[in-house]
Amino acid sequence: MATEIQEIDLKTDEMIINMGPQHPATHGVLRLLLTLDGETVKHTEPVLGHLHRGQEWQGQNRTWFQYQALIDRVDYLSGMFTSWAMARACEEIDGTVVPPRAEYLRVMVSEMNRITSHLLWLGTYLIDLGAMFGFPFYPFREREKLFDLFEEIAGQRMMFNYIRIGGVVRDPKPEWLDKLKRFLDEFPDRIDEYETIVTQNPIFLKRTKDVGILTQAVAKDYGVTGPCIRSSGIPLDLRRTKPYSVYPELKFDVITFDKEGDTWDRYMARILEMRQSIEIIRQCIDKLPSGDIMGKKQMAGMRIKAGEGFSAVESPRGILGCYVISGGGEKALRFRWRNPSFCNLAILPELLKGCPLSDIMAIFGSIDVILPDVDR
Amino acid sequence: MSQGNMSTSAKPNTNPVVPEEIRDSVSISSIDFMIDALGQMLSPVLSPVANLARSNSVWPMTFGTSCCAIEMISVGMSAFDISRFGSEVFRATPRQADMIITAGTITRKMAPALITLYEQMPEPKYVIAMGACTITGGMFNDSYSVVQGVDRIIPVDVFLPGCPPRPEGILDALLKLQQKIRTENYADRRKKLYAQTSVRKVDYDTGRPLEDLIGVVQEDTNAALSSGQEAIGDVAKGISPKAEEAKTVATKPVAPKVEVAKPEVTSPEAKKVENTKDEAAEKADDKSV
Amino acid sequence: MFSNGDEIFKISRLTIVWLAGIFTIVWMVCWGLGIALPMLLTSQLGDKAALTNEILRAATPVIAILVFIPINAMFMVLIERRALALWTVRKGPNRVGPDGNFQTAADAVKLLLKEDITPTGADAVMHTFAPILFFAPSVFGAVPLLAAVTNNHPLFHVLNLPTGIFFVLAAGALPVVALVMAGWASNNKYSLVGGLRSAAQAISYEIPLVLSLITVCLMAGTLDLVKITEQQAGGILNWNLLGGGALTGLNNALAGGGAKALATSYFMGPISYVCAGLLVISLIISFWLYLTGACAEINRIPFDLPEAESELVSGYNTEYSGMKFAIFFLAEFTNLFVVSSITTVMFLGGGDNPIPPYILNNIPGIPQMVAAIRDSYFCSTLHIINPETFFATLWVIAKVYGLVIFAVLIRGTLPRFRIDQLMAFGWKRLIPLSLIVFIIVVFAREFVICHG
Amino acid sequence: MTDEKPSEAEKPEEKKAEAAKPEAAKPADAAKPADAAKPAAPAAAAPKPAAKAPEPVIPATAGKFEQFLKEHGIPSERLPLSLTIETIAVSGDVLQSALRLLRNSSEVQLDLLLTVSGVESNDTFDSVYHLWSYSNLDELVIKVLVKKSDVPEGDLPAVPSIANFWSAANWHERETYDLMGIRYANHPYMRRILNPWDWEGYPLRRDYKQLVDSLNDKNPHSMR
Amino acid sequence: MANLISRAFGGLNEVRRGLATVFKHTFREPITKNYPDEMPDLAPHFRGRLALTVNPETGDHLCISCKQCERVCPDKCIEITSHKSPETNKLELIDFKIDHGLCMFCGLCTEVCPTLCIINTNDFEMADYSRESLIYDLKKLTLSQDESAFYFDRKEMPLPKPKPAKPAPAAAAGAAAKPADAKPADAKPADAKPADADAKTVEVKKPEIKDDAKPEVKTEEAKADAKPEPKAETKPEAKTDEPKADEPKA
Repeated sequence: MATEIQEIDLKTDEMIINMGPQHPATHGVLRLLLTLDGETVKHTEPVLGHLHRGQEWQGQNRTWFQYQALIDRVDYLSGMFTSWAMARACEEIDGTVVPPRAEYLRVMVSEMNRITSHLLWLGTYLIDLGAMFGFPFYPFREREKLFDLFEEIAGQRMMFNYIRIGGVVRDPKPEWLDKLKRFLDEFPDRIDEYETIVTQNPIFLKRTKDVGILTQAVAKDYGVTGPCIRSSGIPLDLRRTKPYSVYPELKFDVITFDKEGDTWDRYMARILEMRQSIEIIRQCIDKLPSGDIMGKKQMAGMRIKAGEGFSAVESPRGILGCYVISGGGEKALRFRWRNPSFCNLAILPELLKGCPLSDIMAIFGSIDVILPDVDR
Repeated sequence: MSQGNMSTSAKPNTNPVVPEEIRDSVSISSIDFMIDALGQMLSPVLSPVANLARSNSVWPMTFGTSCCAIEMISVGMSAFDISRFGSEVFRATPRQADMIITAGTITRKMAPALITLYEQMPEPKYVIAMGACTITGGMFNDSYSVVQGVDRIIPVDVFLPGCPPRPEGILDALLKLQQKIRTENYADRRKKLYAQTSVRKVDYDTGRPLEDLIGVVQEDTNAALSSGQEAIGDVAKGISPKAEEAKTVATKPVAPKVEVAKPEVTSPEAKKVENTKDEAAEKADDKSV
Repeated sequence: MFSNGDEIFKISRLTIVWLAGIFTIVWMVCWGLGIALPMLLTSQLGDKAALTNEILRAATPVIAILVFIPINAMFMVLIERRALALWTVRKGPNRVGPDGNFQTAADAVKLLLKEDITPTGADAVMHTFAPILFFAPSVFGAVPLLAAVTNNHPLFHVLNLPTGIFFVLAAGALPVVALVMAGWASNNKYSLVGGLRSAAQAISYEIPLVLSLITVCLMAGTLDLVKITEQQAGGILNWNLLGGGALTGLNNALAGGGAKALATSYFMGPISYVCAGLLVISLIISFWLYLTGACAEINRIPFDLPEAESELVSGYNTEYSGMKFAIFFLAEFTNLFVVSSITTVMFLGGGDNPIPPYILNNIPGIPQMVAAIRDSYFCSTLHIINPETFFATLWVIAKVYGLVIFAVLIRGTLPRFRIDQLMAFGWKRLIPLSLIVFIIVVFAREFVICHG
Repeated sequence: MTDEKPSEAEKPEEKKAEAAKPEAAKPADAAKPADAAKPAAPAAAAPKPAAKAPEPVIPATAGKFEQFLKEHGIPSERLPLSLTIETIAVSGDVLQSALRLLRNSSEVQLDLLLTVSGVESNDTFDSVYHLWSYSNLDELVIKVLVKKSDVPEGDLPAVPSIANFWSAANWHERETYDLMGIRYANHPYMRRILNPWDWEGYPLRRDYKQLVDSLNDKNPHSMR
Repeated sequence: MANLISRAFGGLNEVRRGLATVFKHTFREPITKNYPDEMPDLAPHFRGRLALTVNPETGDHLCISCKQCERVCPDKCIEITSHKSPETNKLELIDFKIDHGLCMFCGLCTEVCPTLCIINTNDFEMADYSRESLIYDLKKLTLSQDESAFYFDRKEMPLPKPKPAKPAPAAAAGAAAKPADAKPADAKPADAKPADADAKTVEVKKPEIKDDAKPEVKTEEAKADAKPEPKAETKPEAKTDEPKADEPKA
């Protein structure tokens, strides 16, 4: 009487959901074509380019002097880094020597910018995870303070145009440094506060622990950089591994985790990076030498020697590279950005495979992608 | 013109006042006509109340593409606190939003989505063009892929220059929008729904406008401005010259994908993806041969 | 500490103004319909008015609730916005009217005057009925609570069902259907996912929720809301939150019964004391279970998956605009209010004063004040104020809005669950826990004389 | 700038046809700078010295990686372009094996592909690979030069794709295809990534002509 | 089991800590800036609306129509009309248009300006109802003498030396502004009202800024020529030197 028990799968159908380009969790205009089985993601196809503004094209059609003012928009959350990458590339070609004071100022403002970038990430990440009415306001509060400092030194809140080829554009006043110090003194307490609310929160842990595990092999295959790969255990931090500017003179360690990183590690890496940045800025303030801030006079009709150069800086999202080919004229022959977001985003389909729908936000948010940085 | 007449005669039940292009997002019943007529009557009484309420609860949509979006978030945050003006209720879905702040560059690829979002919003809807990119294209005004001003594709109420504007600037724009709302006439605003033709469709796959409508739209808006009074009577009769003009302007709506897409629309879209993929592959093959 | 005194003062002022306004209006309606009008009619018509009076008495609570719910929801939205503003170091809506008092009124008017869209492909009938069906149960559900929260005011006797809590729970289970309807009828995938999520979630969390309430009913020995409230009278130790009456003996002892009262209640000696302790713990767990389940039931953070804004755009109400959306909005907050009221009635002693009478009556001035109110013109002649109901209502308001504020605080802090974690949490944690608590209570109550 | 000037005059339809054929557009383009006097001239003139200018410093010895590749039988040629980073050119045929080797060999471990970029110089289309390492400080730039004269009329320059064994290259190659019009043979998904899918032309090419339609008016001096 | 219970309590405790931390904010003062009621105190180098200064002492227009700003502008949002005056054989400014809808406020024009004429003011309230009203003409751009003084002081720019040979375009500006002014008004009758309203608000705002600055301005002006003020020791006038260096080149 033993009848064969036939396993009949419940008939299910795949559903294609189209997330974006306007979706609250896609941080702008990414479009994800998701193939869902129930709530499980089968396949993801990111559709980019909804913010493709032709930044590289612009670089070839603007003079050096003009394009400098534009490039903060490449990665608007860390404009200092884009400026810095371009400035370094051009200085490399041109052989410009940047005065030490300018280098220290660059490090300082960049680390400040790293803090603002991570703060914004923290706020929006918690929004992605659903805590949208209370916590996200706190990181933004501190961000405003930094923005006030930026505004004083660079003239605008986000589009700084501060780091120029050959140096920086404005020397801060002593009061500015005092304000910065005051901020640095109170900021660690604020981070503690964030951590009280978030880090060990059981729901947050559930949402992030063992979610979106990025293995080293995959990360290397896709060329992932930045906090994402450091939290996966590869100590790639340009500031240490390939030190540029005055980073060799500053004391700090690369933040890495031993194991393969999940979403929570990526969160933790950024929190630790903020704390690290505080220390770096403190050291910079202490060591800030006096002197000139501009190595080479900036002029409207400046020219860069013919040649090509590639320079990279460690932006909050990873290695931000700038590949410049100059023909010796007023304009570049080719500008090419190596954007960390673009490269990091490529792992998204890999990470999303088999995840529930809700994890898309947790994972996508944790990669920290800025869409103009992807689309340029 | 003739096209419009034809379709009205063919489908007598369909309300002729609604332009073809927005029919999929709007359904109008005879009640609406009654309300319309009522609105005309009550407008002097209703307008102040409605405007006061509307101006004080302008719910923006979370639409942000780039840098300006960050400032748009900032303005909702503690330091600037748009909630003081009742606008902190950022709605993710266009159906519940009153205002769209086009925060950030609108590219040719993004334009169809923006248009769809705009059309999905219920009346009364307002647009703040925020930042240089959306007003004129700004620093990308010579770029190949940027729409040089959202006013080319959707009607804009307030222009807010800056790159990005300070959050206070957004508050300033909001206050100016509130001022504008307060001077509106309730009946006129209702009527404008039907005169709303200045949306220009953009093809998602090629990034080009479906029809080059510069001249036509100009005439149309001029007509709308000048023939305000006659239109009221026409609306009551159920025939609107503007609607017919609109027909000539209107093109078959493509359904560019945004997240609020309906299921049936999505799957064809996905198919389209496949198709275009094949096409692209073919094209590439052709070229290689 | 009070560097923010200004804002706190403003928000308290706003709260007091609104609450006074709401309850004055509602009570005026009740009094006018239920007391003044019948009095007038009787004096004019005599016996002929009997039928009219009956109808009026029956209609009064319903009309009162219908008046109450929209205003109250407006207030709750406002207080939520203001409270969140307070906790996020900003100011919140403060432009419309003094202190921004009429912000939500403006929102409501705007939503009413907004275009109402039925998307193409949507099932228009379902699409229209879903918000109504969502809203209606919160009205039904609130009705039996009226008698309980007003300390059994004669005006609301008519609503006093013997199976009150079951009716409330049954009404509370209904909105799920509406959400699935809304999700399905919208012709939008996000809506659909939202609707289905809400169904799954509501069904899962209904069980611990009901089990925790059954625990309370078991302790009380009745399903009648009024009786449950009355049992808990007499101070915080009598509340169901603390042992569902297991501490009544202690209360009696403190009230003057001494060791004798203790011996009566805890007749088994040490075993009784242990059981009383167990009961206290169990009921506290039940209370927590109820709050959790209720949070999930009404889709509040951290269980707001059906309308998870960062995932599903707006979930089941993605395609709703204008007035239909307003009804959803209204019903959400009404549900929160209803749930808070149930918690108050079932666990927090309804309108009971947390300070026991034997302490309260010894405070100079209080008895005199009560007496003065009782003898006043309003009370004795016009029947505007009923002293029992008056203070009970004040306490109910404090407790209910306290819970509402707590829900807002939770909303301001916690992220949201993932759907599978939510289900796992419900089925693997909450349901076993509620069953354990239930079984403990079943046995432990045999060794303690509760409410007695 | 050079591209804009003529594009104003032309109808979009004509331009469309031209954009597909880089070769055809070339003579027309070359003729233009003569009449488009002011801003166009320096821009057009600039490229020429760039390519011609002989770099002063050419290291006499072959670079580390050139040597390494030679040992493994892969021919490469040192380019005198960058002073700091070793730049070599390999032919398209050996690109895949060269990259595989550089990536996997335990000696060099150039396992971080930073970017794949397309460059159009005067007579070549270059596909440029920036290689770094996760574990050491080595840097290498590999270029694949495709002569414009070798590209058939109406066709795109082709370079073998490495996306099949190196996922990092996937999107970069798509992007290069999209913007520069270099087709990567055997790429798993060779479609436009940034621009709309049916976009006409390759924006970063010198002969690219922009769309002129109602979404823009290509007059830099118009204040509308 | 014990593990489970301890984890549950640990979790609840963490939630409690989170709630308490959020609740603690009840007693913190809101950081909200009262924007429409009080204007924000912006940094002197904030890059707001572009404007043209006049000589704070003499009231002469500072623009010499060198068109450097027009050339450097990445957005091409500046349009200068000038002609060679037949008498003095010098360039004379006819009209100066800036499209603020196009401008990206990068401040490059202010950096290259040899006479410190074009500056970024601290004004950011430029929102308007029509696209055309964002194109500011000479009249709308030119600051008053007081405002110029305020910004010269605020940005620590050296006061211009009174040049006797200056073509004094103020009068010409007034005349030239008229046709330019009329044009947008004609083109957009519908928007005339809002535009006016905007203009009004701008004018209303201005005095506010001036009020608190007035006293400083006077003191600064008194010792205007002794420019290396106590403040300026760390700031070696890098910004101001720069355009000067550019001037001969142009």
